[in-house]
Amino acid sequence: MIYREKVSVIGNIQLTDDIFDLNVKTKDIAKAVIPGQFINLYSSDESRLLPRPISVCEATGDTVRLVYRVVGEGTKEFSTLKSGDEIFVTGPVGNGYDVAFINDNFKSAVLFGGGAGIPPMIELAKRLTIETNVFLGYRDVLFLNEDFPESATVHIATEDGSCGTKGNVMDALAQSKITPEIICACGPMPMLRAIKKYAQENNIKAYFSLEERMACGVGACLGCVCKTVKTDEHSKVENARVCVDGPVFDAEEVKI
Amino acid sequence: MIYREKVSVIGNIQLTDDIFDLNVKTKDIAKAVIPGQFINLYSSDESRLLPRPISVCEATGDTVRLVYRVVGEGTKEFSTLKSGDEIFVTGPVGNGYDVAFINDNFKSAVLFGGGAGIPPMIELAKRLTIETNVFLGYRDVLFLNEDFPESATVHIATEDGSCGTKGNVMDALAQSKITPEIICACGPMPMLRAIKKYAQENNIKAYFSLEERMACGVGACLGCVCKTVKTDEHSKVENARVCVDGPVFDAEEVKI
Amino acid sequence: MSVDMSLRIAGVKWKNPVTVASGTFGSGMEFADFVDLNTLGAVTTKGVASKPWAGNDTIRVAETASGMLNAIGLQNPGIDTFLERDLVFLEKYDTVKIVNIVGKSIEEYVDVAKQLNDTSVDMLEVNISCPNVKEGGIAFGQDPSAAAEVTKAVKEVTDKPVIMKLSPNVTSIAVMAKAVEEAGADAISLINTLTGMKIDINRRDFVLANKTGGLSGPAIKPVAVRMVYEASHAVEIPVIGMGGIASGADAIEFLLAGASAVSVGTANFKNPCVTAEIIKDINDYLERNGFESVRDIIGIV
Amino acid sequence: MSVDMSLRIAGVKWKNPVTVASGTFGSGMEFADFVDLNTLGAVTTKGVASKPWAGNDTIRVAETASGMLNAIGLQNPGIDTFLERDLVFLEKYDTVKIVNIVGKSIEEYVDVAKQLNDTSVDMLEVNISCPNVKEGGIAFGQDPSAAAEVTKAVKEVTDKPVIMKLSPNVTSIAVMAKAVEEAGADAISLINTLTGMKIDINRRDFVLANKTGGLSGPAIKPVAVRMVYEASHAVEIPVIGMGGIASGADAIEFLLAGASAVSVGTANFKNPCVTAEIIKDINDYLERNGFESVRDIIGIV
Ligand SMILES: Cc1cc2nc3c(=O)[nH]c(=O)nc-3n(C[C@H](O)[C@H](O)[C@H](O)COP(=O)(O)OP(=O)(O)OC[C@H]3O[C@@H](n4cnc5c(N)ncnc54)[C@H](O)[C@@H]3O)c2cc1C
Ligand SMILES: Cc1cc2nc3c(=O)[nH]c(=O)nc-3n(C[C@H](O)[C@H](O)[C@H](O)COP(=O)(O)OP(=O)(O)OC[C@H]3O[C@@H](n4cnc5c(N)ncnc54)[C@H](O)[C@@H]3O)c2cc1C
Ligand SMILES: Cc1cc2nc3c(=O)[nH]c(=O)nc-3n(C[C@H](O)[C@H](O)[C@H](O)COP(=O)(O)O)c2cc1C
Ligand SMILES: Cc1cc2nc3c(=O)[nH]c(=O)nc-3n(C[C@H](O)[C@H](O)[C@H](O)COP(=O)(O)O)c2cc1C
Ligand code: FES
Ligand code: FES
Repeated sequence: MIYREKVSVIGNIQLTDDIFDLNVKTKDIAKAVIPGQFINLYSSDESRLLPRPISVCEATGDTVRLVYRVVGEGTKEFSTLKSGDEIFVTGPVGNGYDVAFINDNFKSAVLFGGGAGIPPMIELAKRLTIETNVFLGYRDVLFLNEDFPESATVHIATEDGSCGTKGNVMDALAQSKITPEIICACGPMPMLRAIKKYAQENNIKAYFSLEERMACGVGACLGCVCKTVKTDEHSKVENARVCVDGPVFDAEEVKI
Repeated sequence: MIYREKVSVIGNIQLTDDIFDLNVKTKDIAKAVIPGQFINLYSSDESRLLPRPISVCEATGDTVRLVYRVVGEGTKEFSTLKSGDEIFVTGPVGNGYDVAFINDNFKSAVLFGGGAGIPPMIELAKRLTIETNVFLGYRDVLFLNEDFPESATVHIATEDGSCGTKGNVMDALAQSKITPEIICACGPMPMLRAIKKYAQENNIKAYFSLEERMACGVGACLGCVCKTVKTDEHSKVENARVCVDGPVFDAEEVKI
Repeated sequence: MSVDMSLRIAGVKWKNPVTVASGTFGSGMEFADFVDLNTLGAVTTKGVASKPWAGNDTIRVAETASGMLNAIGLQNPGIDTFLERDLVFLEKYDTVKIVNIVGKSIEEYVDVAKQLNDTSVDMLEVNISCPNVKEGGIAFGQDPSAAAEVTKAVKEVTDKPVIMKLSPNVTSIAVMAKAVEEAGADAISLINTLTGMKIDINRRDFVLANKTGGLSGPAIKPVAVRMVYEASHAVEIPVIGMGGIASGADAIEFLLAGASAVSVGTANFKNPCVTAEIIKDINDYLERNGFESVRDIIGIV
Repeated sequence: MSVDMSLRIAGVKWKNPVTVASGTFGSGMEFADFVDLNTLGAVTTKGVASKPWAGNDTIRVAETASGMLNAIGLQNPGIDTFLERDLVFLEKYDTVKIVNIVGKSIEEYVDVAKQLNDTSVDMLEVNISCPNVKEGGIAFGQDPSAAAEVTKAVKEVTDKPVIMKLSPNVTSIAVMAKAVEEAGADAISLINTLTGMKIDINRRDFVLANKTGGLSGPAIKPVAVRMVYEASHAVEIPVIGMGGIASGADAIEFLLAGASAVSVGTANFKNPCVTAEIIKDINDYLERNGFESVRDIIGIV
């Protein structure tokens, strides 16, 4: 079930130059969230019609936390939201991580988050009951790295080497000497490609979150597809919808 | 000179169900205002391109007071402005009332304001140094009637008779037994037509403010014309621009 | 609700004049969380072909000022899956079922139409106006004789009322409307999208993989209202109007202009509950203005 | 500013590629409070006819979603007043002077063109695409042979470069572009407005006295970019692109699509200072991306 709600802003604070941390009070959405799912945010400017998909960073009680980077007009508008403001959203949307499957079948998990792909890893880490190592990749300034549950060990990589491993998350993984049993990842395409290759080569199960331009955000328009390896059950062609068939996919099943 | 400024809101209070009272701090505009001129307000919603013309109600120091009725999306947006908010405006625009001419050539003036046409009469009344009678026409709820200078005598007409004369401003004029020497009027078309007829029949000089849909609001697009009796100097046809050739016209010169 | 919202389009009774624009509502399933499909006058499905179509590469959609571009390229699971899954789903609802059909050749349109003939489908909408496919689509929709040919071919093989969906990318919409009317169309629907383009100035490349896409949404409403007005004055058959409808007021504008019914498309993306709100607002408008039936306002400007 | 913003259109040197769209900027006078006209690549005037035209009744303008409709009907003071007053005003500025000309018949276009020949005017823009007048205007702009005829007639009587302004209300913009190129046009400009309509649901009447009007503004930008792309690929002569340009990024989109210069229209109404901002933003973009000349980005997508 996807709900449409007018939610009220509890807080919207700036974490870095361009990263904001928005908390909204929902009626039904927060309780229904599975890690990896996202929320569609609608602009209050009438010239902007399409929803902005933002991953759930945390869902606590009736509060949903969304952490987003300002990249264009829509996210710029969201960055001006103040406590008490109201905004339309739909959610939770999509196929999240199968937490029970992971907890039941593995002893440890490795999570990768790159840039604006870091937020969904928090709710996922909170729900994992197995040993969890989280690798976070940043350009330079850190955010959210202190918000992971104590149960998760956080490893950091920065491109400029200002903190943690100099390089990317794969460099940090190598440095940590950890061998993942299962991988969950969200971040930029080059990172996902590197992880997919690594996982294939080492025969490791990997799931990741994809991004694609969306129009409906609820599975109807076929705007947001990604190429699949086999014929997709719903579409009958080699295309799956990122919004509802994803955003979390088995790395083996999609072409990236 | 028409200025374009980003002005800041000093206050925006609700006077009646649908009438709001907006004060903005300007750089150059307030000082340049002639009564009868207007300001163009620009929406901050990107889907709304055209300026909303609002008459200057008062210009004091660097403050411009604008009193407006919420009739559509643009004025609805303005009604949500809060102190400290910023908004783009251009102004002052148009041909206002020739205050010096009126003060120098007449011993008394009669001002008519109907509904959303009442606001500009305040700044005009403030600048007149001759005897001034103001007739204000309302549907029911009064506003601005207590804001006229002490020098002006205010007469009220309400359609429902809840205050003052039951009827319109012409009924109030009749009841007052005042015979105008010169008339300045702003209000709905039926009111202006009645005043024009009365002024013609009684050979009284009359000026009034017209309204027309505008696109540029600065004299360039020819969207806002009204029909004139003679060939207009600028347009070379029987059309004058309400925005810059008006909004104040000699009643004899325009066809309404 | 003392107002009569019902009407007949080409002999088929609709409980109210509101349907959804093909391609923006799936086959209804994806919107069932937001709208009770029973409240809609009709559900119009995404375009269906004789075989599954993969559509275009991504990026397929882009936002524009008060509008959007799409170049889905008519991805669809094909008529077999449509019949087995989507139609079975729609049969649970008490609403008119309109199937939008597409083809790369006249034979393909005919093939789909034939396969729909002995089904519960109420009406066919023939899409000869999709700007996002290389073959078929708009090629038929920009030439009156090609449009007439498709119309005739489909009419020949179906007993269902046929709605021809016209493209706005033409010099004269009246000419197109008359061509399909003469060829036997039972109704027309318009407008499909205006062909547009968006360029990413940082990548210095087209935003859409397909280069061009179809422009829809409130941005195009004035063009759509004008074309509905012109088309409905050119033909006797009913016109289903669409293009940027996002509110009850917008829908009423189309009805006043001459549309017998309206479709809501892109607005579903901004607000998935919007169709229900539109139906209510039309009803309230009629009541407030003393009209007994929605039929009383069609084409009265 | 190490970037070279200058370019030549049909042999005329512009200091930068930005002009204003005819009818949205008067003859420049009304915008002189907001923009230093010397900074513009060119000023394009409101359409001028051989005699004063009164234009249409009001209401003449209406706002739409990210756009507007206008049906001014080409009100203008006629060529005599233009020469005596507006041209004299423009002569004070160091900018290219483009006069937009209109006529109800070919003879009238020719008459205006002749009277402009021995003046300081730099280029003529021939408006065969105004949707708001009964005679002339769009009638010439929707038919390739009529468009060619006007082009030839004007070319015959003038020594000035002739820009033909095309209508987007056609099935194929490439066909129109080729027709005027073959007839001798030195450049083309597009798009003029899309014909649209708005209805006031409370009055149950057309908003505009003229019923239909021309749609302009950001709403139409995707259609305009697509047509500029198609036209510039169909002809060799330069294309002046317009339709919804409201920012430097928008202008760059048109240049990348194939426009050699751009015109800013409706955006002047939302922000009368916008042209100066656009010129600055194009310059900054070129600098930031390492281009030496604005000519280097024309048509490179
Ligand atoms: C499933 C999913 C989850 C996401 N989660 C997050 C998150 O948690 N934090 C975060 O910072 N960002 C996230 N993103 C990216 C985010 O959606 C975009 O940054 C945002 O939509 C940009 O909107 P804008 O108006 O600021 O940018 P503009 O560029 O002005 O947007 C124009 C259009 O493009 C779309 N768009 C632009 N960039 C993207 C993108 N990367 N992905 C999808 N659509 C895009 C917009 O939605 C809009 O329709 C996620 C994207 C997806 C698909
Ligand atoms: C010279 C002048 C002075 C004015 N002074 C005042 C004033 O002091 N107080 C006040 O309450 N109102 C005044 N008005 C009317 C005011 O401009 C409109 O009520 C306002 O523009 C409506 O905008 P909207 O977005 O709320 O309405 P919408 O109907 O949503 O507006 C749609 C479009 O129509 C235009 N429009 C709508 N109504 C009018 C109108 N009556 N006149 C001109 N354009 C209109 C809008 O500007 C906009 O472009 C004045 C109008 C003019 C021409
Ligand atoms: C994402 C998307 C997909 C579409 N797919 C189809 C389609 O399959 N068949 C069709 O006839 N029209 C299709 N259309 C066009 C719409 O049905 C409609 O004609 C157009 O969008 C204008 O209406 P709107 O402005 O309300 O969206 C599609 C439109 C969009 C936005
Ligand atoms: C109010 C108004 C008046 C116009 N008058 C003319 C005109 O006289 N001649 C002409 O060729 N185009 C005229 N146009 C069309 C514009 O020049 C331009 O082609 C169109 O508006 C698209 O550009 P835009 O979206 O930037 O406004 C007019 C447009 C508007 C909005
Ligand atoms: S965004 Fe419409 S199907 Fe995914
Ligand atoms: S509004 Fe443009 S001339 Fe008056």
